[in-house]
Amino acid sequence: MKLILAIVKPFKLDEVRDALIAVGVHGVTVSEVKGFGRQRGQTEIYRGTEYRVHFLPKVMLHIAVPDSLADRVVEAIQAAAATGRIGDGKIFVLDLMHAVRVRTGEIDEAAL
Amino acid sequence: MKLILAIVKPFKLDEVRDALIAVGVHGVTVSEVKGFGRQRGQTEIYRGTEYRVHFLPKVMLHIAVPDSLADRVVEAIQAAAATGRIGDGKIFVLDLMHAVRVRTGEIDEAAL
Amino acid sequence: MKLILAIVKPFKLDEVRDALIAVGVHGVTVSEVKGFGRQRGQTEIYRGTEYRVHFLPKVMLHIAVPDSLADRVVEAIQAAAATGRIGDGKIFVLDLMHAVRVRTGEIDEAAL
Amino acid sequence: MAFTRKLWIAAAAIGAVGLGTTAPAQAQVAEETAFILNSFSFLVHGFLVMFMAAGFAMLESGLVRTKNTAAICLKNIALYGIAGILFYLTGYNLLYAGVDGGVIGSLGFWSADDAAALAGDFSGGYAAASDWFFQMVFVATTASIVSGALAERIRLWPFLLFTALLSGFIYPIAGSWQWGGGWLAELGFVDFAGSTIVHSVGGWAALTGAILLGARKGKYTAGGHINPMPGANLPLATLGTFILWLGWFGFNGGSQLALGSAADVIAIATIYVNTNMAAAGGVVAAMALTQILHGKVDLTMALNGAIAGLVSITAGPDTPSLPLAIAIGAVGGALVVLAVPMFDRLRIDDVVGAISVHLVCGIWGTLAVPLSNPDAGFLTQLTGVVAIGAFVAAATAIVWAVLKATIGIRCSEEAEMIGLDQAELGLEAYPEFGRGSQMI
Amino acid sequence: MAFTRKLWIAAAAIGAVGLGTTAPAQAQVAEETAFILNSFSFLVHGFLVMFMAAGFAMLESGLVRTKNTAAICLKNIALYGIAGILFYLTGYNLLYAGVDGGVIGSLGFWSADDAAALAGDFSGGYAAASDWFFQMVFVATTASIVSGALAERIRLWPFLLFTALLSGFIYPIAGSWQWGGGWLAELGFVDFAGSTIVHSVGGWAALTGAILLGARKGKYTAGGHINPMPGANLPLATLGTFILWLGWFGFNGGSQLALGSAADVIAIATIYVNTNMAAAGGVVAAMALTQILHGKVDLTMALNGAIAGLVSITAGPDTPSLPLAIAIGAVGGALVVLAVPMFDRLRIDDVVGAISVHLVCGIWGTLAVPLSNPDAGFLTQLTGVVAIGAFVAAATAIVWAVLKATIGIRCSEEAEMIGLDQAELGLEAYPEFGRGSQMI
Amino acid sequence: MAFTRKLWIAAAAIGAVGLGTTAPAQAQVAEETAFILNSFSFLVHGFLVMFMAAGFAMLESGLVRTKNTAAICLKNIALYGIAGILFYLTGYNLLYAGVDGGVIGSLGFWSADDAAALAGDFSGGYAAASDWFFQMVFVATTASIVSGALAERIRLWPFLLFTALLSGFIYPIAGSWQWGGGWLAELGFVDFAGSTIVHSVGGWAALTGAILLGARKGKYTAGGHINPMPGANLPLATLGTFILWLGWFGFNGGSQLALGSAADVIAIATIYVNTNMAAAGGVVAAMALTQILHGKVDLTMALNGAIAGLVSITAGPDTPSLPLAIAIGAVGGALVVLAVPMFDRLRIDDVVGAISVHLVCGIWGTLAVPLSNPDAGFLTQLTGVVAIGAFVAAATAIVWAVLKATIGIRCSEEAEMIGLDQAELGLEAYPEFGRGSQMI
Ligand SMILES: Nc1ncnc2c1ncn2[C@@H]1O[C@H](COP(=O)(O)OP(=O)(O)O)[C@@H](O)[C@H]1O
Ligand SMILES: Nc1ncnc2c1ncn2[C@@H]1O[C@H](COP(=O)(O)OP(=O)(O)O)[C@@H](O)[C@H]1O
Ligand SMILES: Nc1ncnc2c1ncn2[C@@H]1O[C@H](COP(=O)(O)OP(=O)(O)O)[C@@H](O)[C@H]1O
Repeated sequence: MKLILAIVKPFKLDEVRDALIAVGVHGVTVSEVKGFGRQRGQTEIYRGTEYRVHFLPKVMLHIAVPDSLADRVVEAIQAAAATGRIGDGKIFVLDLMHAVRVRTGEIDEAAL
Repeated sequence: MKLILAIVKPFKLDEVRDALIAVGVHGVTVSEVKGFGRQRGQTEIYRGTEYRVHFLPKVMLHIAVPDSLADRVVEAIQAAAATGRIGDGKIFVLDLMHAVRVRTGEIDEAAL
Repeated sequence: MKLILAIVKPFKLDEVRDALIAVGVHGVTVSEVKGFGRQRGQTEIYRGTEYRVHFLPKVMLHIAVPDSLADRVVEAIQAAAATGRIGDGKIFVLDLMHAVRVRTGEIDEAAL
Repeated sequence: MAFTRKLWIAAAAIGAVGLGTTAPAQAQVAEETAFILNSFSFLVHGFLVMFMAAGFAMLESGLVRTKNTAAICLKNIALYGIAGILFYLTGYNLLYAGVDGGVIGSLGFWSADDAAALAGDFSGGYAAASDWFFQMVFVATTASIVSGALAERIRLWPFLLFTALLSGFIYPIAGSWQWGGGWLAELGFVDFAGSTIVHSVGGWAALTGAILLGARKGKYTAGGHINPMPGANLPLATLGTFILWLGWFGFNGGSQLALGSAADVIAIATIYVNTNMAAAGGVVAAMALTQILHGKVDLTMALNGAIAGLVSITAGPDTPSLPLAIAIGAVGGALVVLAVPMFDRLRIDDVVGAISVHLVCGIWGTLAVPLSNPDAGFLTQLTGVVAIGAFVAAATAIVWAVLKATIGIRCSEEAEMIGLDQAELGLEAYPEFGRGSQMI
Repeated sequence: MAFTRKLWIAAAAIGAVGLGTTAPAQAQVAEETAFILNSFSFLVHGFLVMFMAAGFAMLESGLVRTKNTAAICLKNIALYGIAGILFYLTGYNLLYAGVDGGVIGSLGFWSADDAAALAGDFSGGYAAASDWFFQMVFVATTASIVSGALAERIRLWPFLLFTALLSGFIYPIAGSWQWGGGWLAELGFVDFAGSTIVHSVGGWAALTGAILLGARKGKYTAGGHINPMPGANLPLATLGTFILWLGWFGFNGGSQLALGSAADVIAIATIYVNTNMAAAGGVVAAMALTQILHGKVDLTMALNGAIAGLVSITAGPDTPSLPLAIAIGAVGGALVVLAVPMFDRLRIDDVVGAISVHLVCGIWGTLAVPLSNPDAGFLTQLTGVVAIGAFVAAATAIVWAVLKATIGIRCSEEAEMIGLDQAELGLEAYPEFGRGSQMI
Repeated sequence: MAFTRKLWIAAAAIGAVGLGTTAPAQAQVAEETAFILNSFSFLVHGFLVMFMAAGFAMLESGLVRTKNTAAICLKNIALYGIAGILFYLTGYNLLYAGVDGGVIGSLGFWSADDAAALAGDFSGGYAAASDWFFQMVFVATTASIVSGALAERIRLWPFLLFTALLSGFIYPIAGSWQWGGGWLAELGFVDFAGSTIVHSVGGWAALTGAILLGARKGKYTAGGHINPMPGANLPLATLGTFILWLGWFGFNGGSQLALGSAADVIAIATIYVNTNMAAAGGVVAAMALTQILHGKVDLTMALNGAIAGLVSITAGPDTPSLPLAIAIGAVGGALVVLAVPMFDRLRIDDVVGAISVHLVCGIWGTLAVPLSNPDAGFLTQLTGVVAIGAFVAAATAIVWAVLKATIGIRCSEEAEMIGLDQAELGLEAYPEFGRGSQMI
């Protein structure tokens, strides 16, 4: 199994979720994160003083998938999340050793 | 060492923490996340319009443990977090290559 | 490649970011988390009743780096984040199998 | 003689004193005392209405999303300032100076003339500036109605320009037809405190604006789906509603325009009670209806219901019995619960429900006056509603269209996505909450 | 002759004028002017008290958790509306009509009768509706007290049903014993603006409700452990307290019930000062005591302390010297700091401290009246406290018990866990903050 | 004869009546009626000013960061209570008792004396307690100004001690020079409602405090870099500004100190209008200037601009024409936009802009009086500004320095890092938002 971490722009989340469902993913865990990268934050002005916001809002998805699905999932995310503009995000793939469904105790692929 | 990611229902957090302490875990890192899975979000009504909330509040725990503890930790979480109702969450186990304690620079099992 | 997870004190974030840039890291993803460990939370009083706050605010960084950079990154974080006081945090290193840049589809080291 | 909102004051004040000379029991209030009390009523009720600006600001900041919250706060405080300036420059005189049964007053700055009173002749009835203050806070209310409906996508400066034109020209002209002693006054149209003249005028301006501006991106998706965009801070919306409720005692009570006789204070007291009970009726009706229709009680609808009750009673808060006041408010509350989703189905995107509350209930309230006021006729009321509606809809549509064609009224798609706070103000309303930049 | 809250007004108004005929220096205020001023005092002070509804709403929304915030907002605006309607239907007449030294007034809708005044006889003293308005906002205050204590677990509709019975029957009957000229008035019981009649009545209703409803799940764990559930928005709670403080000038000042003579305005001014200083004493005492007991100063206790001072002075704001007013308030502030954890140890779960503030300090304030008022006796005061306490505790316990046994008063465990906002209202107070659904 | 703020009231009241004996048309208000109206004006305008305490509390809680929000709420409610107590103990008499052209009044508790009025002699003009109430709420305003500037790092108790000294001694002495009939009054210095006496006094205290306390850690970094620390809740700051705007009608309007004649109410009405329009000018000017300078409109500057307009008009709200009032306010609004970054460049850390708003515009407003008031001379105005400035700057600097050297005024670095809420209050303002402890 693989654990896929995808960092994408927040307003792309719904499209990514739909794409994941389309390729057969049944579950996703999402967190609000801030990203720092090539994309530069905007300059703001507060009470006459300029300052730069370095970290930009992103969402990070954790998606556990069977090995067989991993490539398709990565492609689906990339296709759905890309705008072609800087800051679109990253996808990271980790090896996942075990998975357990808390409710039933089912393990590994049956747990996903 | 293993890095265990557990996604559980928020109100189960205290029980899970107690269970982890009981099996000898010394530290945990927790984040607020939203989950999407078999459990369906509730329907809400705002100003006469129905809509569905897809993502449900969960908490995600990161727990680094020595290999020897990993199985017991997974079991402990599963036992503490299960309600038997859909949406109880998942436990994922990753291989952890290195660990460092920032304060002292201690490494690996000594760092946990 | 490696995926480095670093949990540090929130007010150290700017120093850690600067240290990462200094060693050649181009991107970081940060999330707000709460930590439980040897550091004990403070006791608070609300309306005449004492209680203890168990989980303390931390930030967690996800940093994907080429293998060649991993050690230097870990050292840089440790140096920048350490105060010598309990609760400084942890650094975890995971093996990263694949990376994709969403915008371009570039993969692995080119994606970082 | 035209019964204008201004002359009528003087008439009332003189009347009380005049009658006094023949009916000793009623001659007890010295003319100067009546002058003081009339003026003080304008001031006290005026500051209550002024505070409604805060009520609108809170209601609207509670009902927009966080990324547009600072922008709506700014619009609300700016419009209050600008409306006052324009009402000084042109509004007051267009509304009150020399309308004489016609359709418009005269151009010119307002200026106070208290010479007579200072020389001991109190027949003017009140201090000039107290009257101006009270009239001015009404124009600000009209302008406040628009901001909520068009929130989250209209650009700051075009909106403020519109506000200036509304306050300085459109509202005063519409108002002059009745309150200024214009043709509607001659016809016998009754609109005690402005269900039509204030609330519907604001509502029409909001409606034409909402249509010309278009809905927020993503609000209505293909296939007729409506996408709710929940308000970010409902306790603030609740606070805003309570402030509006408070301010309405000034709005309706002060519109008696005099406090110099027992008859006046009896009228004002009656107005307070009816105003309060119409709001009570509105909130209860809205709650009951949402419970029946949806099985849950939507707080934002209950809040809208309270304001709906207040708008509904505003055309005639002086004549209904208490149970009729409750009923008039309750119908208003129910109307809002039905109108809000209706406008959504028409794809007219009104962020805070201002059109449902102020336009729909403004019309209802105006038409309900004959239920208790024998001086009002249904057809005359309808004439007023239609005439003012037609004029304001046309005038505001033209202004919006011209603004749209020239400087533009809508923010860019990107500004809408990141929010007006960042795009136009360069800051955040809540930098440490939610996705705020100051957390990490 | 019974000195009732109503008759007394008339007496005062007539008195001032009556005396005037023999003492020319005091006869200067024309009867009609006095009539206007008396009525206007009711209206101005009444709108201040009305605004206390917003104060309670903000205080309570600040002290509950986010998941129950919209629900408490809804309860507060709904109860204000419902209390007014019931006070019209039954409350006013039960409280004031024909009590005559007895224990209850008569059934029937309230109706205004200003015929005499309109015919030039001003001996009634004030406009009927101004009096009703002022009395009505008091009943809403009583109802507001209950909502905070029972927050986060009581169901909406049963709570509102209780509110209706409290406003329409229980409060008016209790109040009739003194303010209506009932047996306690004959006995000489003194409760100027309602430490007992308003605040303790609300407090008893909250106490019986809290006991019958039970504590929030998880509040008290096995082994006597108390689990704090911190309020979600303390600036709103602070705002609410300031609004209550403001409103209290109306509450106590307006309870002079007249403004038609120099003596009246002197009394009102004294009341303003004492009211203010009691609150000042309460906030300072609460701060000092928490600093001493806990080494830190709890903001929520300081806020409760201010309100405690206000409740404490309410039974007799007219007679104490300024330092005594500070002292009475300070004792109130200290009492609250001790009472809040005491109720927690008794496992009586009062979310906002309403029982400590309104019941405990209401009793204290009533018993403190003889310190400065020679007309009040300690035993009579105690009789009033006990009699009204016994009646209201019994009546409300019965109502709660019947509601519990029939339609039920407590939400389901699941509703409590997800919060009443989602369970009963189907929305969130802060969808973009914290765990709000609109962030992801 | 010195024209003091107190004597002048009496003079006005007597005047109106006195003139009446010779000019019948002006003799219509009975002395007792005038007495009631004068007192009632103090009470109504006083409660508006009292509510400004809530305005400051909201403005400041909106402009600090979340970790110091509960602390600023606590400071605001505590200072309001303490200022009142000190004004009773020493302040009032130092300000008003026996100043007689000198530099200080006398020591002693305030006490009310209404014997004459109760005996039928109304020449005192107003109820003693109504005057005290109105004067007391002013001292609280002065103290409120300081809390905002020094937020986020000053310790609670030393701050409250300073507040006590400011309210009980420094402010009353400075005020006695003009309002108490001291040497500045004899000189002809004009400060109608306190641009200098209230606002600049607060501003000077804030300035010396900010200097002696030092900037917040991290605010100014090496290399001249300024690090913004954005306010956490801008809708609350907006609400606070609206409340201040409302309260200012009481602040300036009530400072007419009488309502007993047509001339008084005409003056008050004029003051209301000018006060409103100066604020309007301030908000518009601040918006325009930030748009020009920065290409964006900073909401916090617009809010400061409104208050700047209000402070600017306060020294002379009675004499300007309406356009001049707008202009005076607009200059104030512009000054603030320039002063805020200037103080930052001087590394004087003022969290909410209080020094820019209250000190800078207080000076400007005082110097602008001669533009419309022929009784005021520019040099005399300057003398007053400098004399009061020098005294208050010196006195407060000494107090701050002594406090700093003894008990200390600044919290520890760790307390500053975790925030004063946790360090001094042991709780959080928003436990479920942002990093709040109650989320996980
Ligand atoms: N090396 C990295 N490790 C972890 N996250 C990264 C890394 N580089 C970028 N990111 C994340 O990806 C986001 C987008 O990266 P950025 O460099 O701005 O644009 P792009 O991916 O289009 O080149 C960043 O905001 C950050 O959240
Ligand atoms: N494939 C997955 N990858 C990551 N997280 C998942 C995955 N499937 C489920 N989850 C997480 O687990 C939670 C519970 O899953 P769900 O399918 O609703 O119920 P259950 O685990 O009881 O079958 C989800 O809300 C989500 O946070
Ligand atoms: N085994 C662990 N797994 C995951 N996170 C941990 C673990 N132990 C500690 N942490 C994280 O590191 C933080 C610091 O740990 P703590 O034991 O308090 O101090 P120190 O690292 O200085 O010994 C914790 O707050 C928690 O976020």
